[in-house]
Amino acid sequence: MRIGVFVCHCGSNIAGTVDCPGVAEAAKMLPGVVFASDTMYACSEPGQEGITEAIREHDLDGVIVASCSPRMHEPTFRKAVERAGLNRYMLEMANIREHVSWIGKDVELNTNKSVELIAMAAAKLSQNSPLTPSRFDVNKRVLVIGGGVAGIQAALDCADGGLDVILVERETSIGGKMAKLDKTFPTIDCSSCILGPKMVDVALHPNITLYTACEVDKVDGYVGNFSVKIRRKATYVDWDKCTGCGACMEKCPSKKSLDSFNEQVGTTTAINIPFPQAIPKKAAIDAEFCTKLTKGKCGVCAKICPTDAINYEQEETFLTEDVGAIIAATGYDLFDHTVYGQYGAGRYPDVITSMQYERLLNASGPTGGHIKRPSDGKEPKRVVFVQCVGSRDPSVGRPYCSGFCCMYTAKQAILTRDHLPDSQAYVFYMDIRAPGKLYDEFTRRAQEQYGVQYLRGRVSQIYQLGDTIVVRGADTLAGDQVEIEADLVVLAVGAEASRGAPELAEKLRISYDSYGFFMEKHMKLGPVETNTAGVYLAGSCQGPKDIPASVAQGSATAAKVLGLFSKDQLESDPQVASVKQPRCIGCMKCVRTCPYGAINEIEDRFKNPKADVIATICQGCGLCTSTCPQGAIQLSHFTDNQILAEVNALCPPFMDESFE
Amino acid sequence: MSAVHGRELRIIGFLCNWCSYGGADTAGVSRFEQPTDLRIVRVPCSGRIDPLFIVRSFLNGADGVLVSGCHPGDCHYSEGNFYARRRLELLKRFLPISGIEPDRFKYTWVSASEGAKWQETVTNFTTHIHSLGPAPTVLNASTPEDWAKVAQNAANGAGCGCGCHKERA
Amino acid sequence: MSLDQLKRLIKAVLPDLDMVIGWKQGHDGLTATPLFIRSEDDVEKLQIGPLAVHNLATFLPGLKDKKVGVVVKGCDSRAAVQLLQEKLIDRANVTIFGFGCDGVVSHAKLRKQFDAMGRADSMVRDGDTVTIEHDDESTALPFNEICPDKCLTCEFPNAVVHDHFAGERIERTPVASENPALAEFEKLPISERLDFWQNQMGRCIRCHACRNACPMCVCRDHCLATSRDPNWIGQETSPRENLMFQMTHTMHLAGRCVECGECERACPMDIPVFLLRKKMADEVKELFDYNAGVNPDAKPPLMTFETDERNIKE
Amino acid sequence: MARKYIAETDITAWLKELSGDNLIIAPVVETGTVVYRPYTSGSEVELVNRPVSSPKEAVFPQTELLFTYKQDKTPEDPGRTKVDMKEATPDRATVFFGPRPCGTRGITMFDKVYNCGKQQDTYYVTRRENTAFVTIACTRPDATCFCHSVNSGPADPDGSDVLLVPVQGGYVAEAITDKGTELLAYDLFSDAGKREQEANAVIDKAREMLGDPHDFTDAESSLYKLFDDMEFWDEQAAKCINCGACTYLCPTCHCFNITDQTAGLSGRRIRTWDNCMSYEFTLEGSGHNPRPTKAHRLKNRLGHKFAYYPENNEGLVACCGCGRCIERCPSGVDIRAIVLAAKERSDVQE
Repeated sequence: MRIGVFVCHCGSNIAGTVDCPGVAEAAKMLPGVVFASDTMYACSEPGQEGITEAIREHDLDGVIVASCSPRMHEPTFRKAVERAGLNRYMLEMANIREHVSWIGKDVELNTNKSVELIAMAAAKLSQNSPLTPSRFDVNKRVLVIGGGVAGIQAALDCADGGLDVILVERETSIGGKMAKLDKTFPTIDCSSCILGPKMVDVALHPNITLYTACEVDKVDGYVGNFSVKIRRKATYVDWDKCTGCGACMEKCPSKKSLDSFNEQVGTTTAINIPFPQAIPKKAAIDAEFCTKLTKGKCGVCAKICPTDAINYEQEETFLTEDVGAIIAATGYDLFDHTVYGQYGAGRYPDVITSMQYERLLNASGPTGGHIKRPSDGKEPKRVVFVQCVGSRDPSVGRPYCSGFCCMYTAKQAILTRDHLPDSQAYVFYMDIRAPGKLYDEFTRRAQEQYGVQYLRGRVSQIYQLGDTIVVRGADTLAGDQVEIEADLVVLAVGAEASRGAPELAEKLRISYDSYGFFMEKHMKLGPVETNTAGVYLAGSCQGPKDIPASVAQGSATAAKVLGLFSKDQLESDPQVASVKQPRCIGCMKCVRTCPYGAINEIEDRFKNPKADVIATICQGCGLCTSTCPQGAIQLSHFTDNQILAEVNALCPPFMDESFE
Repeated sequence: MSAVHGRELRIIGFLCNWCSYGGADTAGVSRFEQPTDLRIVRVPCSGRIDPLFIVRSFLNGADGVLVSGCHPGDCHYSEGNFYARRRLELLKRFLPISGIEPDRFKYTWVSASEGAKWQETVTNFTTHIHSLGPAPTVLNASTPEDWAKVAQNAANGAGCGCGCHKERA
Repeated sequence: MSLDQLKRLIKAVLPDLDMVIGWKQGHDGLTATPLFIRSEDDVEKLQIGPLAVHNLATFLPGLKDKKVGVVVKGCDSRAAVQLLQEKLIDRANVTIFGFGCDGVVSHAKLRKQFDAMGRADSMVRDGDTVTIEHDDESTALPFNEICPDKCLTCEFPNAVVHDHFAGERIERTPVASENPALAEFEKLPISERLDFWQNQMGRCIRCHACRNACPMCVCRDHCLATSRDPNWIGQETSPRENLMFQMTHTMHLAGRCVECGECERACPMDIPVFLLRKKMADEVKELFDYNAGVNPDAKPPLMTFETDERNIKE
Repeated sequence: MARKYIAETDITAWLKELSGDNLIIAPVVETGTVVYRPYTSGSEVELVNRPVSSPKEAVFPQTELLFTYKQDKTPEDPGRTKVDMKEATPDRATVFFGPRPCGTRGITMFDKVYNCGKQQDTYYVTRRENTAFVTIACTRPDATCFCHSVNSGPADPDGSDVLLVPVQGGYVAEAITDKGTELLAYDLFSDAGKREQEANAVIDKAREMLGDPHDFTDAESSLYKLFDDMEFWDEQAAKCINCGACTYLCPTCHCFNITDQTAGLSGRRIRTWDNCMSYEFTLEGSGHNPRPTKAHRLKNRLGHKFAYYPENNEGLVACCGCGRCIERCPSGVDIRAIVLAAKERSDVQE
């Protein structure tokens, strides 16, 4: 092998504590090395020129660049050697900056270490072989999971970009949490007025196929070629016939059904359309409460329905959609405050969640937008808001800040004073977190313009006293205990991962954190990508977010997908595992450990079981290689022999002094 | 490749690319000074590390081996380090029987952001290896003299403590 | 008497099988050898007892596509279970004949206790003593001193899996709580252990009998030890490379070793290689609370993980 | 030539004398097992129990260093591909002490392969010339012994330079070769006198213990007849686990493998024992293997010893009857039984 070594000074970054010319000189004596030189900036234009020239002049078939971390410039130098006609995998790097010059000042030791790192690289390089990526076609359809504002935005942007979009929502209508909100901060404009039109656009968009009351059941395949099995739940209403007239709702006798859209503030009918602006506007039966389905009698809705859409026999069905990319926008759920015994554990009717309060404030809510407290329907005079319920509290496993509670609490306090001018609003808070555009101004308006009373401290106890609720807490600024007799207490419950998030993550083969929020590829530089190619994240499924952030991410994922689909074919990274069939004994241990299901059991022509890697699914982790007892499955570019070569370069298997 | 005589010992590191190798980079970028002994082998994932790489290193004369990967749960490949953790822990418990001091082997979890932790890890480990000194070499006998050495050891009865193989009286 | 019943059981199913693997008299009074029963007459040669040392499950993976019956001791049966668990043999093709085993002999130990090896005419066991007839005289030895350590700690005298069971199940409590050889060995300071292995490995001739006798060594013709790509182990026989092989074998047995001790029994150079396997098995037990070859449906500990490992503290 | 006598108590002294200008390899007990090791003063030689390993390692070590090499390059001309080589010459005068006649006789089979007219293997020949064998006659054959079935016996001098016969209190020593005569040229030796009869009696007793020999005549033709009878070989090989214990313990097995090992700029070429029972032995580059199963390989081992080798060497069977392969086989494969079975089978076929 003819190896060329290029030792980078990186200005004084390396040369400051490493004798670069000395390293180059010593490198010449390494096995396989036929050329070595040192250069001021290997990554600079002249630096790269030097490399490409040397490759041609000395007809090198392998290159070692001793410079910064490969995590920094490997792509750069791979392109460089490729320009000179070498395969990009015939490049190795020796990290003599981050791992040498920057962590020690002893020139002798650093220089020696640099030479050894180059020796390792040379040893590995001598085992390298050219690798070429394979290409495969992309199915330019995208699946969006979750019909909240983030999913809606992603779906619309993709669709406007000309892509076929499949939007899956597990509820009967899209809209998500935002559809439940009354107003939005910091502008106090009507939530449904700004979301509504987008929901309609989704319904009308020719490129969008909308599946509500559906869930993702199984995901197979890989970037560019996913195959998604979708489960359509039984709604007992034939939606092709249902016109959404609502006649069934008027006549349905079981009116005590759970009204989850209204957060159980009041009840609804067993057959219902969750809210007037629902998209699609279709009725569905809640099997738990329908007397026909539970007891077999009634059937009023079937009689009343003008289009015979009711079908009590309906069962769940499955359908499959093939897509090339997936956007997860499954949002969040609300923290269950009943774990707080000191807050009444949900026993007191007039201690409600912030989302329930939204429904009370909402003109299309159960109270028609009049604030009436649940217990006796009286208008509350004193409303106490308690923040950080299930946020920033390690004791309930929620050490993180939900981010938006400060803002919506301020909003709700303002709205309270709007609706009931003679009322008083109190807010117990830890810190006010308002780092958005016009956010801090907004919270200040609540205090200064609307006279909302902010008390800095945690609430220690809430209990019923006659028909009032006593809120006891600390005012750490005043430095004393306060007790407020309230008519209504609103708990600013924090956000937590959407129910079923971990299960979905496993279907998508993406990772999730200890709270169940999906993990992005890189906290800073890959916030909407995941470690699984072709799967993207939008909105609160990745962590609590407010509306603008969720919308922005919706658009960001759309941009990512459009970028991905801008090519007709994708290149698969050739650093994947492959099976040496003659060595494989078919024990399938690799199949069992592969995190990606990238290995299949096949039969060779003698009908012997053999493992077989699907290159496009393999992510190149090498778990299989270290699992295979006979070394039959090898991860390209990190084979046993390549790693052993590095080990042997550092610890030679034998010393032969006979020539010394 | 001989370490600079007397001043360094032979310490090999196997680091996963996504977390620990990045952590080592971060330590460098932050100019966190460390002992120079360590030589890092970069692998995609701690799950790629066959415990036998570590055994091979020791038998080839390494004085210490340091393995580091993503924190369990943060694996770039979602599961690799969970398998690695089991393999490495088992190896650590097993090494003593082979006569390799378990302290010469350490595995740990360092994320790409934990430059300081990396510095601390490397410093402590290297210092500890130096306190243990060079590892005993395993004979790679090829000459009669080597075999004479083996015979001598055996004759001196170094070793056989194991009851069922005590020599016939 | 279980041998007769065993013969009857085998005769009964033999017509449906390609062969049944058992033991028969070996080349002298102290050895038995595997017997491949293909006919009624072969059945008569069948023999069990303290000389039936071989773990016949070792042959099963090689006969995957045949209908095979196999006679197993308790420890052997664990190998069958492990092979089933790893789907290396097909349950439908294997018929397992179990019997209660009261321990076997260790030829390595015999060689050290008994001078007339190779000249013995017969051996009879009577409770705790074995009596060997040789050179027109007879020598009596205490069984516990000439049986392998695995028998002293045996918790599975009866086959853990079987289609047919001959004779009474044997109820016995282990003579020793921990493997005496291992316990003895671990008294050595670590510094001396390497010397120990260098000496032992100095004797190794790399014949790979330990590997080929091992029922869990299913790579057979494709073992790492003799491959060059990947090239893990040097060709030269030296204490170092020989030890590298032993370490490789042991690592590959982690969570799979059924502690049958065939590796050590097979070793022509009497190297106590089982020490390594046993230690590994013990660590696996302690770490993952797992016994290989007991439950065919269990998940081998290195083929799975827990996000929070109970016994691993970091 | 007249036989001599040496007292048991003088053996150590003799070894001391010999170790003056020789490397001495002698049997020692290593953690309970008898093996050959370089003799160093103070090590206790074991002359009663036969070593497990065979004496072939004297002339055919399991690992033989052939030569070392080093790439000779300079910073001025890093591309230069000049290589310096240094051949290893195993020319150390050696006395190989204490094998049994069967083992020593096994060595003579090597001569016909590595030291015959057309074929001279330097390393083997050098070692052979520099090695003297002091053999001890066999006094207590085991059930696995069958030297008498392969035209040999407990006191066969073939291959030995000195033959010792254990008698009361010492050994009757006979120089078989001139080399042997020199080895006895020490005044530790006296005339054997009437101990000769005692020695003869010892040998006769041993021969008697061996009982009747097996009849291996026509084994050669039988094995050729059965060459394609895989059913027979599958049956015979059924219990074989295909390890290499038999071949590596065998005093006559002489196959090897060659490996280059490189470390940095220097490297070495070594020759190591190979074994025909292993799959790789005949594995071809294409992946094709003419001996795919253990049956094929067992057939080859038997065939080589009792048919192919004899065919090339005036009927000399390449088996010395030491029985190591039987005694130490993990599965109790018995080469004698297979040869006899082969004869029986081929007779039936006629």
